[in-house]
Amino acid sequence: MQNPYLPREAEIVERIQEAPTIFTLKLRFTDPAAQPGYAYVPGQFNMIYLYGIGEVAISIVSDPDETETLDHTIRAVGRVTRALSRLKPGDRIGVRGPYGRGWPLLEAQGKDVALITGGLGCAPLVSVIRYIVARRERFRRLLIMQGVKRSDDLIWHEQYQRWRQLPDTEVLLAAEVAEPGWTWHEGLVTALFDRAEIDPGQTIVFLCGPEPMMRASIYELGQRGVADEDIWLSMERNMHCGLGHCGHCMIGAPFVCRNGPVFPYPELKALLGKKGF
Amino acid sequence: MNERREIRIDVPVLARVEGEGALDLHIRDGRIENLKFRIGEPPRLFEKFLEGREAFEVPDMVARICGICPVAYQMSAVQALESLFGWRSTPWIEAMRRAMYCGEWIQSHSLHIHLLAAPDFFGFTSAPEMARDYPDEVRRGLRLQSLGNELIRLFGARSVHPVGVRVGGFHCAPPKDRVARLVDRLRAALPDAENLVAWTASIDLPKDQQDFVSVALKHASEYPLYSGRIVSDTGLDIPVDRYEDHFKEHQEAHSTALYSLLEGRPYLVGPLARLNLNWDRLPEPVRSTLAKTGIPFPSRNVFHSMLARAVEIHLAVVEAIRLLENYEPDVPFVSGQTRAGSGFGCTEAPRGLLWHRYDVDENGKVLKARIVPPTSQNQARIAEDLHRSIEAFGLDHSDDELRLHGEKVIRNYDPCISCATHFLKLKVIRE
Amino acid sequence: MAEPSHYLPRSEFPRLLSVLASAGYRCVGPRVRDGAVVYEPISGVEDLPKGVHDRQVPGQYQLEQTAEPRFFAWANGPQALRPLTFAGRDKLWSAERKPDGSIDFKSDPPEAEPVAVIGARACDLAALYVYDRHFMQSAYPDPWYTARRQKLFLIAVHCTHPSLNCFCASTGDGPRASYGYDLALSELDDGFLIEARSEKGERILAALPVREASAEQIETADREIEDAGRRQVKGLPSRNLKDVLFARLDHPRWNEVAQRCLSCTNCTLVCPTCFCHSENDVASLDGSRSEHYREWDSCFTQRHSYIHGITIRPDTRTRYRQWLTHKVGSWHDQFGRSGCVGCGRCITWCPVGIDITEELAAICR
Amino acid sequence: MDRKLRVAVHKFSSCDGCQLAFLNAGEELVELFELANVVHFAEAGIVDPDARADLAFIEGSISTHEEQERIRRVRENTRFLVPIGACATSGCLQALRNQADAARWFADVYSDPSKIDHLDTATPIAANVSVDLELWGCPVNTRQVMATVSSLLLGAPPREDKEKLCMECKRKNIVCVMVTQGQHCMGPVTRTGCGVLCPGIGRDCYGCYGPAENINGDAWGRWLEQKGMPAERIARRFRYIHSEAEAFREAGRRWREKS
Ligand SMILES: Cc1cc2nc3c(=O)[nH]c(=O)nc-3n(C[C@H](O)[C@H](O)[C@H](O)COP(=O)(O)OP(=O)(O)OC[C@H]3O[C@@H](n4cnc5c(N)ncnc54)[C@H](O)[C@@H]3O)c2cc1C
Ligand code: SF4
Ligand code: SF4
Ligand code: SF4
Repeated sequence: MQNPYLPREAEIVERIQEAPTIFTLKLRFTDPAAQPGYAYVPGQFNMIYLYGIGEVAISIVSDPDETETLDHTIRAVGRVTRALSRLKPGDRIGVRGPYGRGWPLLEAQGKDVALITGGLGCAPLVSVIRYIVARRERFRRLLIMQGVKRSDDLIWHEQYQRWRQLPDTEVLLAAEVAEPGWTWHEGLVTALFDRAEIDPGQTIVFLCGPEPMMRASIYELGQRGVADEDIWLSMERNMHCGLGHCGHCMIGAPFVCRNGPVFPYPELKALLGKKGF
Repeated sequence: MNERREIRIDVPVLARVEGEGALDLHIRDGRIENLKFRIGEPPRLFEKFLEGREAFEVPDMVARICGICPVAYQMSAVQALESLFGWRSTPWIEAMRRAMYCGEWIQSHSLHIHLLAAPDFFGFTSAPEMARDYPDEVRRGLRLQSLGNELIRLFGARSVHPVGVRVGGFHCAPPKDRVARLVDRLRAALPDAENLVAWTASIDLPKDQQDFVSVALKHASEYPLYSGRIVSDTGLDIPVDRYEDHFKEHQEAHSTALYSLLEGRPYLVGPLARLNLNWDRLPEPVRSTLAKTGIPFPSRNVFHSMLARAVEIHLAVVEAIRLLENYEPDVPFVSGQTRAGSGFGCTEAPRGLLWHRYDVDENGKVLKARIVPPTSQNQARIAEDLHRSIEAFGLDHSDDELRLHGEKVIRNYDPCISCATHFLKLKVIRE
Repeated sequence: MAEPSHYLPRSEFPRLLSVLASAGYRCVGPRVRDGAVVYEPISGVEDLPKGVHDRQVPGQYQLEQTAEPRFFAWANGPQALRPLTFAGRDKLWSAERKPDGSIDFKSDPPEAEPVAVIGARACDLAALYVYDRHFMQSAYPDPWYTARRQKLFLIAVHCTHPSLNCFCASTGDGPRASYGYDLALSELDDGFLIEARSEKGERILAALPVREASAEQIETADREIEDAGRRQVKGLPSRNLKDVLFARLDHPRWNEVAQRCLSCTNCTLVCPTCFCHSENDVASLDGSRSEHYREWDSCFTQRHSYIHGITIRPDTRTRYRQWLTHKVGSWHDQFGRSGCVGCGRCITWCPVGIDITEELAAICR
Repeated sequence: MDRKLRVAVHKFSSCDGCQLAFLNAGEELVELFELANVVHFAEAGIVDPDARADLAFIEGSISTHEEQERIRRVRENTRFLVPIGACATSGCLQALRNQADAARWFADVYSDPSKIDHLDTATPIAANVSVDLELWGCPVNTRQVMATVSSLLLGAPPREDKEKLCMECKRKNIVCVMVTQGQHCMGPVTRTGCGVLCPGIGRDCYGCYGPAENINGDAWGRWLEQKGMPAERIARRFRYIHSEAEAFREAGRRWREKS
C-alpha cells in the first residue's frame, strides 16, 4: 500500500524575496517523472517538509499550466517557515500534495470576479489574479480589493499598478495606517465597498484573509445583494496530515484540508465567527 | 632563597568538580601566607525547607541536594525516617537498596575517574580531549558509567533524581526480565571493571605519603554501603546515632565553609578511607584483583583515592550481580504509622559518609533536619592537604604548575560541592 | 433473538487458544495489569481475569476478585482495540540526508502480524466501524491502521456485566455484539455459546470440539445479555444531538463544566472513536537522519487549534465544547452516526469524574 | 555549516543534575564534542566563562549578586540562551524561600547572614535576562538537550511541548494511578517531557517538569479534597519543586489560604 504520508524530494530552483518576511520558492521534483503528472488548481496546497524540522501547509501559487516549477509563496512567521526562509537554490525539501479543494475557477468563467483580500500578501489570491489575467477573455469584470494594516506592508505594488491598467479591471487598495506617499484609501478594506461596482447576480466573490475581515466583507456583500452561494472563502486551521485524518483542521464537520481550504460560504455560515470553531 | 616573589593564584572556577569551588592561594616570600579553598556554591537552605514536610515528601526533596549522588541522599533519609518510625524493612528491600546504591557508586566513580580526574594525570584538560588519544579507556569509562545509570534506573526510572525510592522501600519491584537482562550486562562488564583497576593502578601518581585519619562505616560482614557502625583508624567505633557526640562542626576564621572535625582533628571520608578501613571485607574476586596491583592497603597516599574508586566499581559490579542473580519480585515496601521523635541515618555516599538526622512531630511533619554531607566533612582535610602538598610540591614552580597541582589535589577528593548543604559564616576577603 | 448456536464447554476453552495459535494468530486478550483489565498478549487461559469484576464510577476504577469461574465478568478496561489499530505512536517514515544535500525518504511500512483478539465488546466493535471509515475508507487509506486492522481476528464476547458508567444500550451499540466480529461468545458458568460470522470464523469454529447448544443455554445467554442492557443506569438521548448542541453554544453549562475539567485529555485518549493525532520529527544529533512520527493528540490541548498568532480554542470551555459538539454533534455529518458508543470510558478515566451523559443532559435538557 | 556551533554550559545555583544530561550521554557526548565547539563547560573541564557562544545552556537559578552580574555577561555573550531544568526555569526547591521569611531562614542557618553574598530570592533565568527557549524538568534529560542541539544545527528551535503528562501516559498505555488507586498524581497539571516515569512505576507524578499549559489546579485539588486530602497538603503539592512557576504558585497560594 502506498504511504500517503511520504513526501517526495524537490529541489529549490529559485528563491524570490517578495517582502521582508515573504518569499517565494520555486520547486522542482528531483524525480523527473514526478513533475509532469503533477496536476492541481489554484487554491490547493502542498505539505512542505523541511528536513529534520517538520511540515507546513502552503498553497500552490504557480499557474497550473506552467509545469516547469511548482511555486509557493511563504510568510516566515514561526519555527518551520522561518527556517524555510533561509534555504537557498539547490537545497532540497520534501513535498506532498496537492490537497484540498481549490478556487472554483470553472464556475467563475463568464462572470464578474471580485477578489477581496486582507492582511499581508494573500498569496492564494494573487495566484488567482495571475491565473485570470493570463486568461483574461474567459472572465468578465475583474475587481481586486486588498486591505493592509500599514501601507508599508503592501507587497506586489507594481503588479497592482499593472493590473489596474488592464481593461475591465478595477483595483482598490486600503491601508489602515497610511504612510506618506500612499495614494490609495486610508481605512478598512470594507470601506472600499462603497466605491466598488458590484453586480450581484453576475459576480462571484473570492475572499481570503483574517476571519473578521472576511466576515465584514460578507456582510457588505450581503447588503449589496450578493447571494451566499456566490461567495467563496479560503480558510486556515492548524494542519498536520493534510489528508483528513489528523483532526486538527475541523470547523464543525468539515475538514479544511479535505473539504477546503476553499469553501463556498454556505458550508461555513453557521460556524464562521463563532469563537472556538 | 632571598629572591622575593609574590604571586597570587586565583582559580575562580574549578574545572571538573561537580558544583563550583574556588581556591585562593597567597604566597609571600616563598611561604604560603594564605590559602583558601572556598566553596562557591550559593546556599540553598535545604534543611530549612524540609521543615513542615511530611515524611513521604522527603526522599524526592533531598535527592535535589545533589544530582551526582541523589540515591545516597534518599537512602540516608529513608533509613533515618524508618528507624524513627520503627518500620522494619525486609531482607529483600535491604538487598535491593544495596543493589541500587551499587549503581550510584559505579556511575559516580566512573564519572569521576574518566571525566574529571584522569585527564589530570595524562595532561589533558578534558575527557573528550583525552578520548582522542585514549579512546578505549574513555569508552570503557563511558560504558561503566552507563551501566551504573542503568542499574539506578532499574529501581528509580531515571538515574538523576530517581523516582522509585519511598520511605519504607520502593514504589515498585522491577520486572524479572529486566533484572535478568541487567545481570547479563553486569556480568559482561566484569572484565571492564577488572581492567579499570589495573589501569588506575598503573597510572603514575604522585608519591605523597601523608598522615590522616580515615572515617567510614563498618559492617559486620560486608563492605559498607547502606549500613554499619561509624569507625575510624584512630579507634572510634560508634552507632550512627552517636555521631554528634564525636563530630563537631565549626567555622574557620578565613573560610566560608563549615569544617567538621573528629575529636578536634580533620579527617578523611570517601573511597580511600573506606578501603583503608574495610579492605578485609572485600569479596573475591575483588580482593585478588586488588592484590595483583601490588599496592598495599591501608594506604597513606591520598592519590590512591582514584584506585580506591576503581576497586569500588569492581566491588559494586560483583555485589550487584550477587544481589540480583536470583532475583524474584517481592512486596516492594513496608509502611505503618508515623511517630514523633528523632531519627538518624548514615550511609556511604560515593564521596563518603552521609549523615542525616530528622526531628519529626506527632503529625509526622519534619521539625528540624540536619544533613552532613561528605564534602563538608572533607573540607578541613582538603585545606590541610593543600597546604602540605603544595609546599611539598615546591613553591618555586610556575604559577600555572602550582595552580594545576592545587586543582589536582582538590579534584582527587572528588568534592561534590552542590552537596554542601550548609555553611556557617562567610568572610569576604577584600584586598 | 436466538440464533442457532454452538456450545463449547469451559474445560475445552483452552482449545480455542490453541486452535488460534496453530492458525498463526498471536492471541491478545484481557488480563489484569496494574489494577485494570488491559488487552495484552496472553499465553493461556490462566492469564485471563478469572472471577474478576470491575467497579466503575466517575473517576474511579477498581477490580474485585471473586471465586466465580467466568473470564469475562467485567465491563471493560482503559483501552481495548484502539492501541491495536491506531497506536499511541507510529513511525511514518524516515529521511536520510546525504553529504550532497539530497534527501532519501524511506517509508517504514508497518509489519502487522495476525492477531486474534479475545473479548472484544460490542462497543469496541462499533468504535472500530468508525475507525474503519476514518482511516481505511478514506481517499488516502492509512497504511498502519489498514495493515493491523486487516490482520485482526475478532472474537466478541457479549457483555453481561456492564459497569455503572456503561450506556451502550442507549446508543444502540450493545450489550450484544451484532456486527464486525469473526466469532462471538456468550459466557455461561459452565462454558460458552459460540457463533461464527465470517469465513475465517467458520474455519476456527470447525476445529473446535463444540456441540449444539441447548435451547435452555441459548435462552440463559440471551436473558443475561438483555438484563445487562436493562441494568445500565446511564443513557444518552437517542436522537441526533447535533442541532440542539449547535443551537446552545452559549449555554452556561459549558462554563460550569470548564470549572471542573482539567483539560487533561484523558477522555479523548481513552475514547475508542477519537482519532486526533499530531506529527513530529525527531532528528539524530548529527542531522544525518530524521524520523517522522505521529502520535495521539487531543482537542483539549492548546496546540491542537493553534494557527500562527491565534489559538482558536484558548480555554477549557471551548475545548470541552469542541469535544462534545464533535463527538455527538458534527460526527453525524462525518460518519453518519454519533461518535459515542456508550462504553463509559471517558467517565471512568476522567481523573475528576466528569460525566458526559450528565453534561449532555444538562445542555440538551 | 562553515563554522562549528559554539556551545557553552553554565552553572548557577543548582544540584548539577541537569549537566548530567550531557555527562551521562555516553557516545552522544563524544559526538557532541565533535559536532560542536564546546567553549565553556566547567564540569567537563573547559573553562572560559566569558566565551562567546551561539548556544548556551544555563543550569541553576539566580540567588546571589555575583550570579546576577554573571548571567548578564553570559547573555551578552550568547546568541541563543536556553535555561535548563527547574532551577533555571522556575527556581526549583531553593525558591521556596521566596514565599517564606527568607531573612529568618538565613539567620537560622548562618550566624551572620549579612556576610554572605545572597539574595532573598532564588529566581529563574528569565526573571533576570531574556531567554530564547526553556527546557523544563528536574532534571532535564539527554533527549531534551540533544534535541535542542540537533534542531538548532538544522536551523530551527526545537518544538516546545507544554502538554499534560497524561497524554504521554495514555500513549504508553500506562494504567492511570489516580483513577485506579486514588493517588494524588499531578499528571493532569504537569508538563510532559519526562517520559511518564512516575506513573510508569505505579506512583503519582509530583510535578517535576513544572506546570503544563492551561492547568486547573483548583479543580484538581477540589477532587482530592472531596476524597479526604487536607487543603494544606494540596497546597504543598504545588509548593514543591516548581513552587515559583506562576501557575503552581497561584494554585499553591489559593490552597494555602483555604487551609
Ligand atoms: C491550507 C493552508 C494553506 C496555507 N497556505 C499558506 C501560504 O501559501 N503561505 C504561507 O505563508 N502560509 C500558508 N499557510 C499557513 C502556514 O501553514 C503557517 O504559517 C505555518 O504552518 C506556520 O508554521 P511555523 O512552524 O512557521 O509557525 P509556528 O507559529 O511556529 O507554528 C507551529 C505549528 O503550528 C501549526 N500552525 C501554525 N500556524 C498555522 C497556520 N496558519 N495554519 C496551519 N497550521 C499552522 C503548524 O503545525 C506549525 O508547524 C497555509 C495554511 C493552511 C492551513
Ligand atoms: S473531561 Fe475529564 S478527562 Fe476530559 S479533559 Fe476534562 S478532566 Fe480530563
Ligand atoms: S496516572 Fe497520572 S499522568 Fe497518568 S493518566 Fe492518570 S492522572 Fe494522568
Ligand atoms: S512523572 Fe512527574 S514527577 Fe515523575 S519524573 Fe515525570 S514529571 Fe517528574
